[in-house]
Amino acid sequence: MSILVNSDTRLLVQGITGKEGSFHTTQMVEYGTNVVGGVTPGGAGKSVAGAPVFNTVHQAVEATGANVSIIFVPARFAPDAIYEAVDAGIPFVICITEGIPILDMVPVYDYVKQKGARLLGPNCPGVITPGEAKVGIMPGFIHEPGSIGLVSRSGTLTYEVVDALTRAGLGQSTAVGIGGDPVIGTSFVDALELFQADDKTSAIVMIGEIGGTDEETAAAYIKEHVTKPVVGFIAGQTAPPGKRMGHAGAIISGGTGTAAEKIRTMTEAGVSMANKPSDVPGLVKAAIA
Amino acid sequence: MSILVNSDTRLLVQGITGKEGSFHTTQMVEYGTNVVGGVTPGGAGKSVAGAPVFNTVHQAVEATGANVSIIFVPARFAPDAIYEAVDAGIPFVICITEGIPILDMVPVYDYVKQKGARLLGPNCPGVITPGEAKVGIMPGFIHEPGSIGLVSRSGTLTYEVVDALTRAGLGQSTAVGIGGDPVIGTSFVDALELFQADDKTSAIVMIGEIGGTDEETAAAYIKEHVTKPVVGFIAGQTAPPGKRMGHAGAIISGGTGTAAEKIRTMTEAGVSMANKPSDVPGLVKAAIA
Amino acid sequence: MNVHEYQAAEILAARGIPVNVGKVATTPAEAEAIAAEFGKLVAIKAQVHIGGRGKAGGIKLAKTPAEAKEAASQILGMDIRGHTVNKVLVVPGVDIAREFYLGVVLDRPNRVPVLMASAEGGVDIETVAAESPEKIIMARADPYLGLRDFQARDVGFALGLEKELINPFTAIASRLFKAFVEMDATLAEINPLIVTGSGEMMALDSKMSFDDNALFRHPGLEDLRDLAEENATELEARGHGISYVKLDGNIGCIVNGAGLAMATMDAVKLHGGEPANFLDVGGGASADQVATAFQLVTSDENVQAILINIFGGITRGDVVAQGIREALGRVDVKVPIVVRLSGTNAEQGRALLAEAGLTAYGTMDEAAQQVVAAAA
Amino acid sequence: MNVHEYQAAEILAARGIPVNVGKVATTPAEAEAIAAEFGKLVAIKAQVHIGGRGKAGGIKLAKTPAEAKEAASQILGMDIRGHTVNKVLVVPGVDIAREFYLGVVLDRPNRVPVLMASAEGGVDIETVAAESPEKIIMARADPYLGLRDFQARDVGFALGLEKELINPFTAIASRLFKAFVEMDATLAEINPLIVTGSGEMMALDSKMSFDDNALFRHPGLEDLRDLAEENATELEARGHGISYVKLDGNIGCIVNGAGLAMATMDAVKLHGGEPANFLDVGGGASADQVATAFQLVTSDENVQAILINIFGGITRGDVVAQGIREALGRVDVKVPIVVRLSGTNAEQGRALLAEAGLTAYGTMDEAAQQVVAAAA
Repeated sequence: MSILVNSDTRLLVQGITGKEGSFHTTQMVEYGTNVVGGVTPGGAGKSVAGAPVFNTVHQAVEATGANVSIIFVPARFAPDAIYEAVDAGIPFVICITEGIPILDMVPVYDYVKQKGARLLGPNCPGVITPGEAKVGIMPGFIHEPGSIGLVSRSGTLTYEVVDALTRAGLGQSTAVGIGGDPVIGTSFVDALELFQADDKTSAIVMIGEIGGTDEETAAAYIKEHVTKPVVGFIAGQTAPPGKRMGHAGAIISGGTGTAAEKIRTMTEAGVSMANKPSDVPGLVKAAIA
Repeated sequence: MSILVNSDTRLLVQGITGKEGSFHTTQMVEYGTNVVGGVTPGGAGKSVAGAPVFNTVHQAVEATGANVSIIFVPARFAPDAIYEAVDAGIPFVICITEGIPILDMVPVYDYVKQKGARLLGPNCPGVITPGEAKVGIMPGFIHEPGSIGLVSRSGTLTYEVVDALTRAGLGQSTAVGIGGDPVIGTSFVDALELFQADDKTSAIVMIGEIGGTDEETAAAYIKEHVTKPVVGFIAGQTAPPGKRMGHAGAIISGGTGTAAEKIRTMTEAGVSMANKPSDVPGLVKAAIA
Repeated sequence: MNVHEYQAAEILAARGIPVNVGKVATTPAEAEAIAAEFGKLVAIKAQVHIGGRGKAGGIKLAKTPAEAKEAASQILGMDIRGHTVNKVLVVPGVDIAREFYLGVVLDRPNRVPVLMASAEGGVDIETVAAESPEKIIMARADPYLGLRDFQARDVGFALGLEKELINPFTAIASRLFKAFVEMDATLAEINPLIVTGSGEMMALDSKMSFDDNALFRHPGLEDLRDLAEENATELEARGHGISYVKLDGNIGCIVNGAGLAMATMDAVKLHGGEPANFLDVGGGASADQVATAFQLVTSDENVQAILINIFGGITRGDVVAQGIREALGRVDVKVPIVVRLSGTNAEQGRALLAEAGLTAYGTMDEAAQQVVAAAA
Repeated sequence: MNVHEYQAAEILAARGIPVNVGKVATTPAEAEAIAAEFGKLVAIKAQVHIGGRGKAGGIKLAKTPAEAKEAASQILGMDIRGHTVNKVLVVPGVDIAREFYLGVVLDRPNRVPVLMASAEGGVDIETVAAESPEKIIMARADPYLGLRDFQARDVGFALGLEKELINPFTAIASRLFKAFVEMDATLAEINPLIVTGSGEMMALDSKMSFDDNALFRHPGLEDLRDLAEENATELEARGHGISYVKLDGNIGCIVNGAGLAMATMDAVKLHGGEPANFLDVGGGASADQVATAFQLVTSDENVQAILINIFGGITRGDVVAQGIREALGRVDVKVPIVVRLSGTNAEQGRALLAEAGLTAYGTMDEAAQQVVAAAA
């Protein structure tokens, strides 16, 4: 099984001829992802890493039967690219782009939901199902197929944890980076729900950070709905209030969003909380033992 | 049965203390309509024709259990009033107000639909189920309970036809005025669908006019879905192109929306078309004979 | 409300759409001077609120200032389907490589604005729509988000535009759409939108109409109204809350309600007469409104008889009759008047009118027959 | 991006919100002159980008110009939680009958902006939220339509406002919301919103913050940036695409990725050290970026040792190591450097660093322990 992407994924790359888009298309193709095409307005006729380029998402979907799209276009054009993907009937859209204005994402979030589609990101590393499909910018080689589901708001911190898991012999079913912005499509709860329902996933690792209350919402969801073991880690215990820690959403404001509060709530929900990333594999092993 | 309103209707009047609102509230109460309350911001504590006034629709709905709302507020505030009614959970909203800018109604139309509610109007006379509830500005006394369903884009022209029906001994199940604007909530098709499903309605009278293609859409619907006899009339055979005939929507533009075309299409769909309003009762009698 | 081509062009130019900028002339001499200023081939275009001016001879090319003067003298004062030409727009000639149609209108069945485009530009889009609808490309706006950039781009690709023209086209389409929405237009049209010989996109002819119900939030628009283009009677009627449209017949109509007013015109025609106007006095039909209606209708010299058709609803028939009597006391009406009064208190009303020497009928058919006879 | 109270007040006033208009002084003499001009009781308010200035003595009342001068001289130059007061706002005293809180923020769980109001005005809204959440009234915006008028009105009634105050309140709330949306704010707050003794509503204190990602479409906003209020190093870092936040410890951190950077700070703390900063060099970790990072981190005099933590992903570890070597060739770093390099080509990278005399560790824990020891 796994979640979100797998060997049936037929991937479209929006912004495929751009610097980021073409580089990561090559990386994804090399990993074995089935990249069926890409879109760059005016780019029809070209190809990138063997994938044909189309002028519009609509044309690309018609020609390739793409069922997942990944977006590498600049922040100013990314909301339009999401609308374009959803309107062309793509059911799952991954937006890697960083720096989209928060209020641009407010209607996008609702629109995607109304149309029954799913959005991952923006400002996220993407999603990988090891051995099947890498749809994102994460280094593929650190992953191993396995049964640990991983969901995280962060990029490199996720790689850190994945690397630790792999070294400890714990492969991953799927690893999902939900992104560090205040308004994101797929939430912790959404990913938890998918992992809970996924036959291949035996335990879940959830990596949060300061800012917002999505970890608290996830904790409540875990308490109610998740029967699989969950191991957690929260970054930013030393972060001061009122300061944005890199990610637009990583800010303690008005006393909410502190790491301490998130750790407390998750612990209460039965999540094994790691003090540092390197503790995660041990806690996972203990949980599935 | 009847459609849209009946003796179970618990009516709320938005803009109840205004000139139009208070006058027609009295008229509706006198007809026997169950007016359970009204709304005028800052008007709480007053009453109109025995109906208590509230500050907000939300408060009014909570206190009265209103299930239909009729709007008499000025054009600039009417879209907001529709949103307020729908957000307060009113499933059926009737907007009498004339002169709302067309593009204001575009999001309103979609919003009402998304929320699963129904809108009648704007710029319409309302709806009456004779002997049960008059929710609008039509003269109640010309109507008689009966089995003829009537749907129309017009006001006085509808009264003309209703009067003729009543004089001919043909009472009405419900008479619906859908309004003369280009963007309206309930369409001919919506009303036809309700009448077709209504046990009490034995025949349907449909009164259209120049402008738009809603009559053509209705004709296609009738051909496919309506088994009850339909008698039709189209006003504006002598109207010149490019000129608005009173109603914002009554304009022949770009060669579409002519009376001749509508009459042709409806005739082809099996509708008995009247040459003049006074012919309607005879055609109805022939149709149900 | 309609505006002239040159006004629509100014609105679109101010929003960043490249237009072929011209100057307005009201005399042949002005046209000559403008042509001299441009120093090249010019087009002289009649500015009237009616289509089909090209076929009517309202557009002429002029190679020299002298030709421009001559062309302007032919066009100025010309009558185009009832509209007198008082202004011409003089524009520099452009090298046209290709022509397109681009417009925004309300898609009434879907209740959203729609962008329409066609590679068949410069011709009557309604003809294209009727004869080869597949040549029209449409992009429906979202009710909240409007026309999104990718939609405009999709239309550009569907038109077969080259890569280089996609961005200019998308910008023009987006701006045209924004102009439509932000100005509460009912029509915003560029026909033709051209590609010049040097590969630039440009609006060669622009047209806009606006929603009368929304004029209150666009105070500047009223200033663009060309009173010479509007029927003075229709304008005056609007000021009194009366809908009036002049027609060509000789039977004046005064009716309460727009739908009934149309049906009344139709009934006049059905009985062999020709309606002189559409007139909806509105709900109340008070003495003031009826008096104003009499003034409006009798200002049309063609009117030979007047039909008043009132269906008393909330307004009582006796009150309306009283209003008619009062109005007749104020306005001197010299043509026969036929009244049809029905609905609430109609009998009392008819009695009141009989006292005043007016025959009032109970049905529209009777009244229509009578008024046709009276006008004959 | 934050602005001062007086700037937020100007923005809101320009949008039709009634504010208590004051003037800014940078010297006690200016404050005295402004007080004399107002000719009545004034309030002298420290203008700093930090809350809690009231408790810190940053707001004083003055009955006379002389008192105003004295108050200003006490406040100007004052340190409020690390922020030096360079400006005061002098506002005329107002007769306060009632105080409210009114604010717009993003409701993150629901992904829409929300209007928040409370009859507990003038106090810390976070305290109200924590202690008596039922006293906060919220109206969530529609994702497309924003805050509709009836919602603002509903909030007004829920606050218990009298009929006469509903329209003024609705106008203020709607305008505050529009300011939030149209200016891409992350916070727009009036606290307190007051009713004066004569029954007028007025914003007595205004606060706004803006989305850095949206500054590109609000070119005027950058001009409002008070460089004196911003950490110069943080500003410089932003110019280089680096996220940097100064902290109080002595261990400088250079990390790729925001989440890993936070985890690194936490690891330093966990091993008994104190991080001197948050720093995310971004994806590439090129020599240029690393050199800039060294400059930024070493500009902090407290820094006793530097921890570089790089997880090589798409970026190869050997390339990063090369970058670090090059950067060290350009920047003279006088404190010990501990490197942790993991991921792609990490071993080659560590070898390259060893050649340059740098010990590189394979795990974050080891590196954190070493850097804490090095800084001790």
